[in-house]
Amino acid sequence: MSVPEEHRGSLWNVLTNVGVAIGGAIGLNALLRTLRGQPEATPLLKPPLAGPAEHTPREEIVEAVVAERQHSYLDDGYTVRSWLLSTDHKRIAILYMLTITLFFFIGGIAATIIRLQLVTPQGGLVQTATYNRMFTIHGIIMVWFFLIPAVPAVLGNFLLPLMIGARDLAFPKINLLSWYLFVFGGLFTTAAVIGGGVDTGWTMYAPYSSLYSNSQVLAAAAGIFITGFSTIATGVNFIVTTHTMRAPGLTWFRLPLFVWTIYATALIMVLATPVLAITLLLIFAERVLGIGVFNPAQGGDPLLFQHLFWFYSHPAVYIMILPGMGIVSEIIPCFARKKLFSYTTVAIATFGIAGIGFLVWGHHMFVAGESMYASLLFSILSFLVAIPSAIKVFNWTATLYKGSIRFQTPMLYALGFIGLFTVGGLTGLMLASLAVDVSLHDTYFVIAHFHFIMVGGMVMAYLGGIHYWWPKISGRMYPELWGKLAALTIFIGFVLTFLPQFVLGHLGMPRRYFHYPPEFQALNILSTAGASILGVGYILPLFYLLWSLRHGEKAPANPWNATGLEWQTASPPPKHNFDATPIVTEGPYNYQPEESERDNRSSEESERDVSATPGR
Amino acid sequence: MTRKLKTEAPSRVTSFPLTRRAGGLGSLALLLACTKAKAQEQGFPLGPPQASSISTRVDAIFYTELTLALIIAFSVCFLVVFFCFKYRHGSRANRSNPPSRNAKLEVAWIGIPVLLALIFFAWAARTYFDMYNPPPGAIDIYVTAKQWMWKLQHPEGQREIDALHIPVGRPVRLIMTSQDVIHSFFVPAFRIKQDVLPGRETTTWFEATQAGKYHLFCAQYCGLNHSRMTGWIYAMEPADYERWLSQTQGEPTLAAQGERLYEQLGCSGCHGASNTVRAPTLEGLYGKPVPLSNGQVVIADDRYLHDSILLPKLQVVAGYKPVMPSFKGAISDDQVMELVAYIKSLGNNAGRADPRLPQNAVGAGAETTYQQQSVKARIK
Amino acid sequence: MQAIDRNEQEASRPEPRPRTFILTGIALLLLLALTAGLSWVNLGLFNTPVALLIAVAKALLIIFIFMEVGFSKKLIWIYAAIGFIWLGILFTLSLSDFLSRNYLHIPGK
Amino acid sequence: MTSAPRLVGEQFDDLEQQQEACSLGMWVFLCTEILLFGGLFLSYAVYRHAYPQAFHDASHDAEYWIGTSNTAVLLISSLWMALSVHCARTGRRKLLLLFLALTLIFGLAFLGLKGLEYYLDYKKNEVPGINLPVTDAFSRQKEMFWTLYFFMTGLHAFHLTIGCGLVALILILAWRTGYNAKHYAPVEVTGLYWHFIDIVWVFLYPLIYLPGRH
Ligand code: HEA
Ligand code: HEA
Ligand code: HEC
Ligand code: CUA
Ligand SMILES: [Cu+2]
Repeated sequence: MSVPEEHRGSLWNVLTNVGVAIGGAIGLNALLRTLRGQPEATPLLKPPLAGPAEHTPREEIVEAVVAERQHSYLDDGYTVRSWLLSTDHKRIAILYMLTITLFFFIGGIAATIIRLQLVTPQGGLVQTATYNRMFTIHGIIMVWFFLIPAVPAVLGNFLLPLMIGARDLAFPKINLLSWYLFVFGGLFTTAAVIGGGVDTGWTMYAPYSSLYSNSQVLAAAAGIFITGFSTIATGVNFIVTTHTMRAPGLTWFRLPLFVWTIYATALIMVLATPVLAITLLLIFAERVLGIGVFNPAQGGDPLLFQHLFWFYSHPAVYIMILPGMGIVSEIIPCFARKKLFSYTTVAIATFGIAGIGFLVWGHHMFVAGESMYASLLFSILSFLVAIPSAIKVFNWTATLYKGSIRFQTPMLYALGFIGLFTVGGLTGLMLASLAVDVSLHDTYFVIAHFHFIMVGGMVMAYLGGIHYWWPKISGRMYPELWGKLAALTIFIGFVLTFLPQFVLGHLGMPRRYFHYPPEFQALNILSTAGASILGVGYILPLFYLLWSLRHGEKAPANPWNATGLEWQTASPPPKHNFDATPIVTEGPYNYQPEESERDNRSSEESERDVSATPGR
Repeated sequence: MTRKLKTEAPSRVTSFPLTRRAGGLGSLALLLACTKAKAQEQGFPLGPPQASSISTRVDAIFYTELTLALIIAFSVCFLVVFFCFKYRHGSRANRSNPPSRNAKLEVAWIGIPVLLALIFFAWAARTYFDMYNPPPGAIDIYVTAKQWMWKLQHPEGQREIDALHIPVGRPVRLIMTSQDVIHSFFVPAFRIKQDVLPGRETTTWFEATQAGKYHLFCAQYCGLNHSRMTGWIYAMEPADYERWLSQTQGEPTLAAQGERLYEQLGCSGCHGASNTVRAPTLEGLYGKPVPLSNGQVVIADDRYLHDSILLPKLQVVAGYKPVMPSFKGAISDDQVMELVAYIKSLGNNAGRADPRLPQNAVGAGAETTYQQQSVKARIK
Repeated sequence: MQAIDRNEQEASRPEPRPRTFILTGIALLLLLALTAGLSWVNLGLFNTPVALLIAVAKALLIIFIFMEVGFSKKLIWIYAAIGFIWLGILFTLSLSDFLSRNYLHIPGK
Repeated sequence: MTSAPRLVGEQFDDLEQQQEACSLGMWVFLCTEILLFGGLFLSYAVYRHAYPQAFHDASHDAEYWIGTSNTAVLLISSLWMALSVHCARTGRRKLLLLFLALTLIFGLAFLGLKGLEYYLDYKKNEVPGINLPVTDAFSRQKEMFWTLYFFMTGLHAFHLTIGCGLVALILILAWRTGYNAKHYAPVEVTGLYWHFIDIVWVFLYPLIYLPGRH
């Protein structure tokens, strides 16, 4: 087996190589290495610009001096070793991408079992114990091993240095270490599943988790604990990189919003995750040493566990949405060819969400025995956290106004995000309303609320981002038609799955229920039907993206004609990203809708023979 | 930076539809209610029955919020789709001076949500308070949760498992505790829910308004058979309820059982009238302020009595030695409840609180608020 | 790749002298003696607040002089403060629950 | 940049940028550490508030004199550490080695005393789960104090052990290569970590040893 010349500099290599390694064919590996010839030249970028004085608006964002021939980062060694020991942020991003995709499908299989089980009120597919293990592992994997690392560790890792014009993150070795920690934590969690599973729910409330559960709580907690340190390492890295490694001229208010959101996310990671770590350590000690910090029989207070857990986990839900907002803020201006409406407010709102997000955790405890005063406080703060989100939604919408909008796949995902996030967020506000939450807490209404935000919002944003930057990552274009088809399938499947759950929740169906009263069956069947469509929708990209690695069109450096430093280097980028340090002279999103129309029109004009007056 | 980020000349953007459509809110809510009723008729209900006094108030908030959420979501979606259509690439729409700021608009779309948020916060908070603050004269039902069953006991002594019979039109207060992990008492038709904690008492209350049979769920995940920890609430017309009470083999009342225990466990040995150990009398204790040795003054409520029996060292009455033994582990949660019921039955006889209060802290006795008293007690 | 916020302050950042460190060390030990001594005196409710106040003073000395935050640029100030501010959030809001548990006479609220 | 190009990571332009990144990185990491300990301090606050008397009584049994001497030891070690950083920056290799060694010795002394203290605690039947007698509710509450005591001081000692390891490492590196005004980030970063551990102790001390004195 050999790699044809034309596919050398592609992701295809990664996959074949891993396959080869697993087969243990060291000889083939050597063969691959001997095949490494001079990689093909990637097309030249714009020639270096003469001097600052002569910049024209569209081109003055960057001065990039590009060498004649470039080695893409994918060509920097083809061995398994060259991937597993690479400190290149781009390669680490790919490693993350492969692992989280794996975890997503494991979590998805658990979701499939959940949904199949719930087709009938009395079940029958699996045992009660299995069902409890399924939703627990579904929650744990989807949250800690998929969604939290999804955008930051994959796209953030790949793009942050590119977007700020740096050669790498500040601490590349720590970056690699954090991937290993992630995998290590993942192994523990997988071991927990294989060793019999965990049945505590992802929230692991004490004293059930600390005293009563007879499942692999220790292994799962260890897995989450270790992964927590991976998250912290990533967070520290991002913060330091953003502060110290920006290209000359790239002031804070010239940063793309994706960088803002990644920075805010990193802050949350650094400030919230340690509290989860210590909480898990205490749970650990309760199980192993029999101490009783959360155990009422030993004078402990189980609500302390909940406070500590949600102090982490509520901010963590913003880890799971902010980067998605960053992606949407990149995609919408690009495909609407218009400057983002009120960039500064959106940037500040990002920090508003990250900051206020730390003040609302008690809204998960309205009926848990929290004091009335605390509930009042947390409720009003939860209402206030909606304001910065509202600002963002309205600003994205306003960005479309007077744009010149095209509907490639990334844009479809971004538009889907706006709608679904709004619904998810507004139902979050209903949950933040004290009296209403009393009846809705721990029902399917909550399930629907967070799936709308996490799946409808963040997973959509992640997929949008993957499509948007796919050309940059892989050097290939994805097939547009398939992309659109998958986006549509996912949207329809999603709504069908989770909209009925709002009704179920309002009717009173509690969550984590293996059995349920028969009157809830119709809606559950609807939801399962939706989930099967959703499952197909998620499998599609897996196939056509893989396909595109081999057969996709070669991507130019800037296929979307987008602004931003990452588009100023080759696709895929060379190992050190830029051959010369870019110099930034302008803010982001300098798109001109009219210009975009003019480009278009001038080509059509000859055929259509329409007067050149811009429309009404 | 050679150019300003801002584009001047703010142009008019379509006005935010929320304000214009406020009038539509009512009609939409009505539509929603009709759909719901219709669906209910067809055996496909979209909402749970409204069977308690609070349920209509909760639903009022819920449906108003839902309506508003729909309006907002539809407006956003409408605008997105509308802009997408109008400004699609290649359309002939006017794109001159695309705005990238508009101060007035931004203030509006920050200000209006803030206002709405505050209104709904206040409304829901008010209702929440009433959901937990029981009116006087409620029937006290003692609830013990354990994996995976509900044990309920009436003040008249009837015990039930996974079922509760209550009269319509009378407030019922639930005094709950758990023997193992956290559970949650959830009756969708009444819109009430409260976690049931081990080692602590929590309460909630409701007043059924419609006779019928309603689901009782355990809403907090509590292990293997969490989804089987369900039961039924039977709301009955008062006459039926009386009949049920008399037909059901009433065990001795909680208080009576408590009295027996009180003797058996030797409580009366210390707390009785003629005793060697100096211990406070418990007559009329319930509901009265109690000054503690650490300077605080607390009200002797259910929780206080509960704690005084299980953890006497926690709150020692001022002027007494902490000699009372802890009964934690020695007696079951049920028995604690019986003791508490007995102590409560000792009545609010007058003449009890005052002699025991340190003179300078007494002041107005029960009339003084908690805060005032604790301040006074501290000044001492 | 000259980072931007680096250049502003470089020119004349004062550096602490060894003497400063030694004096700080002595001050720390004196504070320790103070707090250790005060603990034998019954100050009623104030023993712990006073002890914590002294601890804060010690911590500030360590942060500003030993860790040289006093001689660093603003960014370091921010990051030196942010952890403590967040700790404050954790404490304030959690304790808003634990300390107000019995304010209303509704058990469980 | 030319002074020691080998020391600059590929991703950085120059030592200065690297130095700045390292020290900022450590500060950000310390934020994490603050909140890691924060969870325990919160637990302490909650239970101290719930069981004031038990905590007072239990604290009375804590080894006040060891605690106090250990505080002094750690504060002084911090002084040595601060001086180490200063010497590294000014390139005084001999003094640097001396102060680092002193830091290490004081750190180890702290750990030694801590070990002794644990031993005494054990002798006095104060280890929850092993020999602390729990008979009634009040002793349960005292147990909570001891649980938190061991957890907090244990986590602190764990950090200090890592700190000692780092100082030993720096000591070896300083021996081999030496540091100078351009290149002293490792010493500085280790110093920050060391001082942080000191700060944690500064707060543990009054909470553990002082409440029961009067
Ligand atoms: C990415 C994840 C994510 C995000 C972003 C959010 C965002 C929000 N969440 Fe959600 N939430 C979860 C994930 C998330 N949540 C999860 C996983 C749970 C369950 C955990 C468990 O128990 O297992 C949960 C549970 C949960 C609860 C507890 C429910 C219960 O168990 O009883 C509450 C209660 O207040 C809540 C509220 C909110 C609010 C107010 C927001 C806000 O941030 C939303 C803000 C957004 C908007 C409001 C939309 C945009 C605004 C407009 C279009 C303008 C109009 C606005 C106004 C009129 C004000 N969430
Ligand atoms: C990031 C987070 C995330 C994501 C992406 C998802 C995705 C999905 N979730 Fe999940 N969910 C959570 C986070 C998430 N969930 C959390 C935190 C909980 C709470 C857990 C708890 O209570 O502790 C939860 C709980 C939860 C429940 C409630 C369980 C209960 O309370 O009893 C349900 C029920 O419908 C559900 C469904 C789904 C579905 C249908 C998807 C779909 O979007 C998934 C679609 C994907 C696929 C379907 C995979 C595609 C692949 C295949 C189909 C291949 C299959 C192959 C074979 C079978 C060989 N989820
Ligand atoms: C050894 C003697 C003794 C026994 C036996 C005893 N108590 Fe007590 N009890 C006391 C003393 C002394 C106090 C006051 C000090 C305190 O609050 O701990 C007290 C306080 C109380 C209080 C709080 C009274 C107040 O005025 O606030 C309650 C309630 C109580 N006991 C109930 C009981 C019950 C119920 C039992 C039996 C199960 C019992 N006690 C057994 C000695 C005893
Ligand atoms: Cu009991 Cu769930
Ligand atoms: Cu939340």
